[in-house]
Amino acid sequence: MGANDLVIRIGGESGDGYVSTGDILGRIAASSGYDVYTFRTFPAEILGGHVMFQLRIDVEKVTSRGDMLDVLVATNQEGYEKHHKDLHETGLIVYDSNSAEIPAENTREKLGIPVVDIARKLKYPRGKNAVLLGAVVQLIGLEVEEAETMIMRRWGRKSAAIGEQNIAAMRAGMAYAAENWPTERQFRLEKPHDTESERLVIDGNQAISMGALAAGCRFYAGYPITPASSVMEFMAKELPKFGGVMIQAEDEIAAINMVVGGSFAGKRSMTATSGPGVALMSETLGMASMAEIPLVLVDVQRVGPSTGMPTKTDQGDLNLAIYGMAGEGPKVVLAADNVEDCFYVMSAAFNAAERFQLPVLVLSDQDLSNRIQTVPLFDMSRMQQIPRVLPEIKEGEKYLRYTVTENGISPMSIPGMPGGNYTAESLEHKPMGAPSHEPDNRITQMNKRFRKMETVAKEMADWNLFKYHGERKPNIAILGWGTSEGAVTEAVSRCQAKGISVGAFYTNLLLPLPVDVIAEFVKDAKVVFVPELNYTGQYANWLRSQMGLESVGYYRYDGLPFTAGEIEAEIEKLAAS
Amino acid sequence: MGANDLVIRIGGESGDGYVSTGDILGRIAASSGYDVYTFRTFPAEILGGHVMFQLRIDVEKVTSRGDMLDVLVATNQEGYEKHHKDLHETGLIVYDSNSAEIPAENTREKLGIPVVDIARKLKYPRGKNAVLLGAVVQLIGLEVEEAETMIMRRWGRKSAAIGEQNIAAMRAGMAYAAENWPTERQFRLEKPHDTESERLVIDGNQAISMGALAAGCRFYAGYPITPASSVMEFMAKELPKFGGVMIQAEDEIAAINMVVGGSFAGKRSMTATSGPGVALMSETLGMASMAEIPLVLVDVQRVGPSTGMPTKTDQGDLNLAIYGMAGEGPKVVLAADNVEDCFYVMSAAFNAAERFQLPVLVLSDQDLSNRIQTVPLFDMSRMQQIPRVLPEIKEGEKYLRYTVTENGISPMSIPGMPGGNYTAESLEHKPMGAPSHEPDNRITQMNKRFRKMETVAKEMADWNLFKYHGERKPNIAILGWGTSEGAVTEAVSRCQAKGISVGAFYTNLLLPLPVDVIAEFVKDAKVVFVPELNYTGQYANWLRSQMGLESVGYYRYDGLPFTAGEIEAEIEKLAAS
Amino acid sequence: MAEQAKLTPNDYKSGVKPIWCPGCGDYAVFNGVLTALSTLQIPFHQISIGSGIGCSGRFPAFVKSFGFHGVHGRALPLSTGMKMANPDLTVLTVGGDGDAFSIGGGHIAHAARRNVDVTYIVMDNEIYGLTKGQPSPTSPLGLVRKASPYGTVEQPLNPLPMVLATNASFVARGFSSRPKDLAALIQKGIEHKGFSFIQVMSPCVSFHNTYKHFRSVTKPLPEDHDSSDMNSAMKYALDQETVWLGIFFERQAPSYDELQRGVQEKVHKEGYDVETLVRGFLR
Amino acid sequence: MAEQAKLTPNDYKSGVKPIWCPGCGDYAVFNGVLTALSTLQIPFHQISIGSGIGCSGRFPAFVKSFGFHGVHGRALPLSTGMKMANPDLTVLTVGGDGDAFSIGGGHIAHAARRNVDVTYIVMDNEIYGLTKGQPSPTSPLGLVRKASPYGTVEQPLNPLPMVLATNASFVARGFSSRPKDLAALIQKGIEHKGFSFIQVMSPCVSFHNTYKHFRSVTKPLPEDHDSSDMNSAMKYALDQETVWLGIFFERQAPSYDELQRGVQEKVHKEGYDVETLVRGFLR
Ligand SMILES: Cc1ncc(C[n+]2csc(CCOP(=O)(O)OP(=O)(O)O)c2C)c(N)n1
Ligand SMILES: Cc1ncc(C[n+]2csc(CCOP(=O)(O)OP(=O)(O)O)c2C)c(N)n1
Ligand code: SF4
Ligand code: SF4
Ligand SMILES: [Mg+2]
Ligand SMILES: [Mg+2]
Repeated sequence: MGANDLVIRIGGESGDGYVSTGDILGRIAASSGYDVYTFRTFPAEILGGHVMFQLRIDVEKVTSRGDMLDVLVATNQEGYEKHHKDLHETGLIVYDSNSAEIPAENTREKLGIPVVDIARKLKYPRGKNAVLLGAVVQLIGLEVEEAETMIMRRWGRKSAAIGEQNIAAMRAGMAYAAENWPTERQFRLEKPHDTESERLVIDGNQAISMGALAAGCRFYAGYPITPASSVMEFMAKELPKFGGVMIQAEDEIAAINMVVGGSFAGKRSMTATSGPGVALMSETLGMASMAEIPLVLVDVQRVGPSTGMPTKTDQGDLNLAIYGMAGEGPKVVLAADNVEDCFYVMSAAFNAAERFQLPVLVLSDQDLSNRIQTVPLFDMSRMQQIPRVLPEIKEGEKYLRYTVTENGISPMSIPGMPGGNYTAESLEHKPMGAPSHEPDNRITQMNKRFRKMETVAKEMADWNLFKYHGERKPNIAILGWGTSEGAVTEAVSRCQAKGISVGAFYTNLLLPLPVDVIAEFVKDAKVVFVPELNYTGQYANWLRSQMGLESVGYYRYDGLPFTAGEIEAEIEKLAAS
Repeated sequence: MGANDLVIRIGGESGDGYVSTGDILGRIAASSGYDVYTFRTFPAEILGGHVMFQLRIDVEKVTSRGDMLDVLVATNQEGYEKHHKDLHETGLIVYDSNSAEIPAENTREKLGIPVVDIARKLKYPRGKNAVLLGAVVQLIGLEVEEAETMIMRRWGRKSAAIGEQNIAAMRAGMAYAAENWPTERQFRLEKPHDTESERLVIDGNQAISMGALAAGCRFYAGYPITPASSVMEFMAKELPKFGGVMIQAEDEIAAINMVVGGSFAGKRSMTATSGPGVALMSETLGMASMAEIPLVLVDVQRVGPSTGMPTKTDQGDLNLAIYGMAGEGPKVVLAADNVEDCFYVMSAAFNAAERFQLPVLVLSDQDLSNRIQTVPLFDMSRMQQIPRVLPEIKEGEKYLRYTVTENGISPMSIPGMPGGNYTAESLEHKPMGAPSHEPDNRITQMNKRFRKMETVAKEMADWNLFKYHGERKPNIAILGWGTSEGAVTEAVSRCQAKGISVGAFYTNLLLPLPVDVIAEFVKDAKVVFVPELNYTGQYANWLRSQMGLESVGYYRYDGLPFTAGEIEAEIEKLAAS
Repeated sequence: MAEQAKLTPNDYKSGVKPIWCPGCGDYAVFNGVLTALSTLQIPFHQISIGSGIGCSGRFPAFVKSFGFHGVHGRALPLSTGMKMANPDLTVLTVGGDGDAFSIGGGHIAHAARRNVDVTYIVMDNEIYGLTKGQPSPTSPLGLVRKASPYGTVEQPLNPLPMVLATNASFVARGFSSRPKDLAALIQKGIEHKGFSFIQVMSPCVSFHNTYKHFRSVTKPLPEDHDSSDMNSAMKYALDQETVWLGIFFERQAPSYDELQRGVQEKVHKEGYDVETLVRGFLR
Repeated sequence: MAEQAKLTPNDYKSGVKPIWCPGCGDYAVFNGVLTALSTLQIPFHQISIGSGIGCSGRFPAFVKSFGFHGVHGRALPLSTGMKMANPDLTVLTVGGDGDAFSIGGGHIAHAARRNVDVTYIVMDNEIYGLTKGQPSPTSPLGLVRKASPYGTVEQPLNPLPMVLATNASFVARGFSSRPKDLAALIQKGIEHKGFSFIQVMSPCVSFHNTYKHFRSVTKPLPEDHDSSDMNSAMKYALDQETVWLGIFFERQAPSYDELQRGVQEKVHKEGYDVETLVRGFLR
């Protein structure tokens, strides 16, 4: 039996190394030419506690975590109890028979492996993970060479001897599985379709960080918060190599103000945080809008409100991103749809910030931030930088920072520019920057600032921020945003295969909303379907408020990402009604 | 000639006491039985700078600042230059002829008063204000006794002698005006219609503060910010008399957290701030929503974004009030429509907070906060307190703080209650309060919390929070909110008098929006008209998002409140089209 | 009512199992609090514990008392609200070094100058535990972590002199490896009327294990240290070699609730009510 | 280019007229800054001034330089961003006592421990000027204002010991009535490489006129005070009788931009670029 696609889940005790086992398994598959996609949970405990790691391997592109499991690896009893319900009827349970027992009522195939015994026999009790890894490698038919390379790269990093021990354990696991499981019942994967092209194995936060660096970010200030911390940590490591600076600030308010100062002083500057941090930053975001300071803020969304569920995913901050400002000023909100997107969207974000001199929020989420995906090697030619409009300073003429222009963009000087001195102002101000509370000046400056939003809409329409999946003129028109793209894309393909007229539109650009493009897409649709990972349907609400668009929603708010299967089911329901 | 209604403006140098002169004039009129309504501007300078004080006096109810001026009191040249354009063709300029000169091209009536000379003659140079006051008292025909009483009450507070000197100056001003202005050309007011009923002369922030005290508020923490500071100052003076506590916190984040702590500990607790403060508080507001803590936050709106124009008015924080939260949780947003309303809305606010255990935002604004109005003596019987639902603690049974109930309200114990101990939790939590990140529990608790919003909608529908002006089934249906009510009401009356079918609906309750009530009101309308003091039309947007309602907007964002005249003109345009 | 049996430290456990790593210094603080509460026999319903976010911030749920696990860094204002709204309560405030000295760093001086009667216990592990090991304001110079891959270049803060400089009325330091002394300090902090600040060196075994280090550099304050002498307190607090343990400074002063009660009593008017107040504004 | 004429203090005026009340202490600080800048002959375009909100916060607009009038209380992080993104700039940070010690109170310790090379001038008038006279964290005990009708009951903070306790590398105090000394202090603060903190007693004539008071209680630090001696600095800073003026403490230490440049140099790799970085993640 050969499969195109396998979903494998490992359930066990955190700290026992099963997450890194899963990670290695994914890397073996990826280096063999498969496409991989991971998904994991985090325990409630600081250390220890139950954890699961899910890996989907496909012979070609994989865009979601998958529905039911093909293989469940239970490393202890809880690993079985918590997850067996998610296993296909035809799926296989691989379990540590020294640590778990499969109850009699189980109807699925199972293969017990005396992991502890085997490891003990090898005189390497810590080799348990490698034994299980070997068993899975054997069962799904991965290449042993690739597996050995990966093990050396990971477990052998610190000591080659430990690497060798793990390879031995892995081989023992393979041997046990080969002996105890008939070849014809193996969960063998077909050969991968593309082993040639260069592909990266990365998670969303890595893509965001690399995207930021490629987009010219040279100043970062942040404050640790799950699930955004790894962006800060990445930047801490890389920025100095590029002559840049990363500051771990004392809090989010300090971070965003440092970013404002850094940008004012001329560097492409950013921060990343999650919902609680964005809330704290909102006063200063308004200031950046008023003083016309470019900056990029990445919101890696987690479940709120408040501390909520920090390790779970959600799309609950769209309202905050769009509306979270005292008073009114221009800003741009973007969302990343998948791991690859995380890279390119940072280019759009920095370009929008610099070009239009305003704060740009980028929405990602816990699932995107953590999932490891195979993505095509990034195309650097797509990372062109649009520079800030600098003034021409004329001798004897006072430079006017907030000059009233047709497109709303006023040339911005940089500290260090002779003759370019001015004061950036959080009060309403005259063109030269001095505070003013004259009604007429207020109207002029508000109009000027908001004209930038028209310029944004006009210019960003050509920035390659829209994606269509499935039909371009579907009966069922799906409008999604952000992280759900993968599951929705997959569901659309499946439904199209069943003859349903369905298509999905994703825009990275959420504010300003590309109303015309959306209107064109939904023009002939019988129903507009908006799936979101939140309770109130924030995007649906935004669509209604901006273009009077009515839609059918599907909301999930338990902290887990969509599966393609549940979206498929919803589409089918709509098609049937 | 007798008028029902006079609009008088004093323009001059701040610090010269003209604002308090205007204030006294208003109080003389009020104590004579007239209805008054004030409006003023603030100078850019910390001390000094140009300032204007406007007073409208009517024989019966006055609800807006008025359109054109009947009398302009110019205390210096700027006072003339800045304001003469706002004077009616038939209006009168009263001016200090020692300090200002009226140019030849002026076509209006004018009366120059050598204020400086007169004061000097009285050997009381500081009597300038009283001289001018006297002239106006004479010209509009106020009672001299009332004037003397008020002068003694104000200027004679510290020393009776100073009071007497001012009375003499006032009489000199009266005499001069009487001599130099023909009686038949006086701007005499008709007798007031109601001199009997008890009426208060207060501003919006005073009404809010008294409303809070009447609603049982006993804990206040705040941080100074224009135009909200006077609420804090009022509470500082009064709360200790009621056994309560007011804390000037170190910042807004501290203030809102103190309020959360105070409410948790059992006191009706509140804070007041303006836009920048609300932005800073939004993280903790989300926490209050999650942990289900009652609290009241008053946002006295000023012009944003950011520091903006702190002494000018705006309705720019509706979005922030509704949407300013990371993630999603229940809260209630109310708006006060006029000075009287400021009092009663605080009762609704505290009752909603306590009954539904959530944060309640009350929107007021700079204009409401500062304007002094005559309002009927408050009716204390309308201030009934709805208490928190307390648990029945049973021996041997663990009290479950976040018990799942049908209406979403879980009985809340108060520190000090034996057996009532629990931990209020900002993480997602189980009914007993312990953190949980289980998907099922999350769904249960989110549903429970959001059920409170249904309960809110159901119960608050009966809380007397809706106002209708003009026709109940108009062709032109006006949906307004907050501070614009006065100008709109007046415009509606005027237009009705012209035979236009028009009516306005105001709801104090903005979140949740009373969708059915609004739908019923606009059902037969040809056009829905939404005037707002902001740029983007936040209420119109909210109406569209919540009920798909399309409307015609009229937006003012220069920092000044609406005049009835401009609304009237818009209504007429709509009626004509 | 039946005669009350004496409450043991164990009685003060809520039954919610601490989620801390085995060996975490916070267990000692937990036990210290249980011991102090039982020594003082404070009824469960009269205790209220405020905290922010962090491993240490999870504290309140584990104690049988009222508690509030609020937002990151605002444990002191939260607790100030509790105490001032309900002065009968015994209020503890707990949290980590990040919560206290980084995001919450602006609040300590104000709790101190108000002399709010809360006992603030900072579990200082010199690291951000909950977020998996970023350096904190008290982390030693050169600490290499993911967020500081080339070693921190920022000087660590020394919290005690900073708190002493606010003229706080009770300032002490304990160490998780000296549980008895710690329990006694906590008890004294609770007994002290006014703001009590207790820094506890509470190692994080998972991200910055400092047990050994602190065992070697800590010492109880010398007998002759006079805890009413600010200059002496400051000298020991500034000491760069030895990390002294004990009560550095203590002074008697009216607490914020007493001061506010004083104001209330001063302005009290018989029969004054909102109606009277409102009528004062009649035209 | 033609030979540069020497810039006078007046040349550093932007032409925007200060909105301060006549007699406000902030004028002296303004003049002190103009004098210091002209003494140091720093070109206009190399100066950047960050501020928060308050009367004092209006400062940057009046100086011919780059400036940023940001939000209330965040002048230090704002300035930190400026300096670290563009280390060639001479960065000043200015603001009031509310901005600095109340809402912004959490940031000073962190600017100090990073040793960010900015000169922070706090115009301390012991009051909230711009919002019309509410008490500030440095207001004297018992101050009666609208927000404290019965007199404040909170002890005032004494900022200098607090800043000293952060081990800031330059700590000084000036007084608006001693404009020459003040200008010299500001100049030394600018010259100091690293974080310089200067508290200026700068009376508010409209809401809390303290000229007389400070004229009587201020004194220049005694000649024998050794500004490298933290204990001596702390002693004078803690003094309750005399408000000493001058440089309390000063030490040489690498500034944050130097430290970060050090890291950059350490990790510099020839030819390293984003492409190289990205390719490191190939499957
Ligand atoms: C506003 C906000 N920012 C950031 C975080 C993420 N966060 C949670 S705990 C923590 C710091 C933990 O360190 P510490 O206070 O020292 O406590 P410990 O875990 O070490 O006990 C941070 C940054 C948050 N929850 N909220
Ligand atoms: C977030 C925020 N809160 C409050 C205010 C209002 N506010 C403006 S200035 C100020 C304090 C002014 O005092 P200080 O910092 O001492 O400056 P001064 O005016 O005395 O120079 C306050 C509270 C604000 N602008 N922003
Ligand atoms: S991570 Fe550190 S601080 Fe947190 S529980 Fe574990 S040992 Fe304690
Ligand atoms: S109010 Fe005070 S601080 Fe502000 S400008 Fe006037 S004197 Fe200076
Ligand atoms: Mg810590
Ligand atoms: Mg001040």
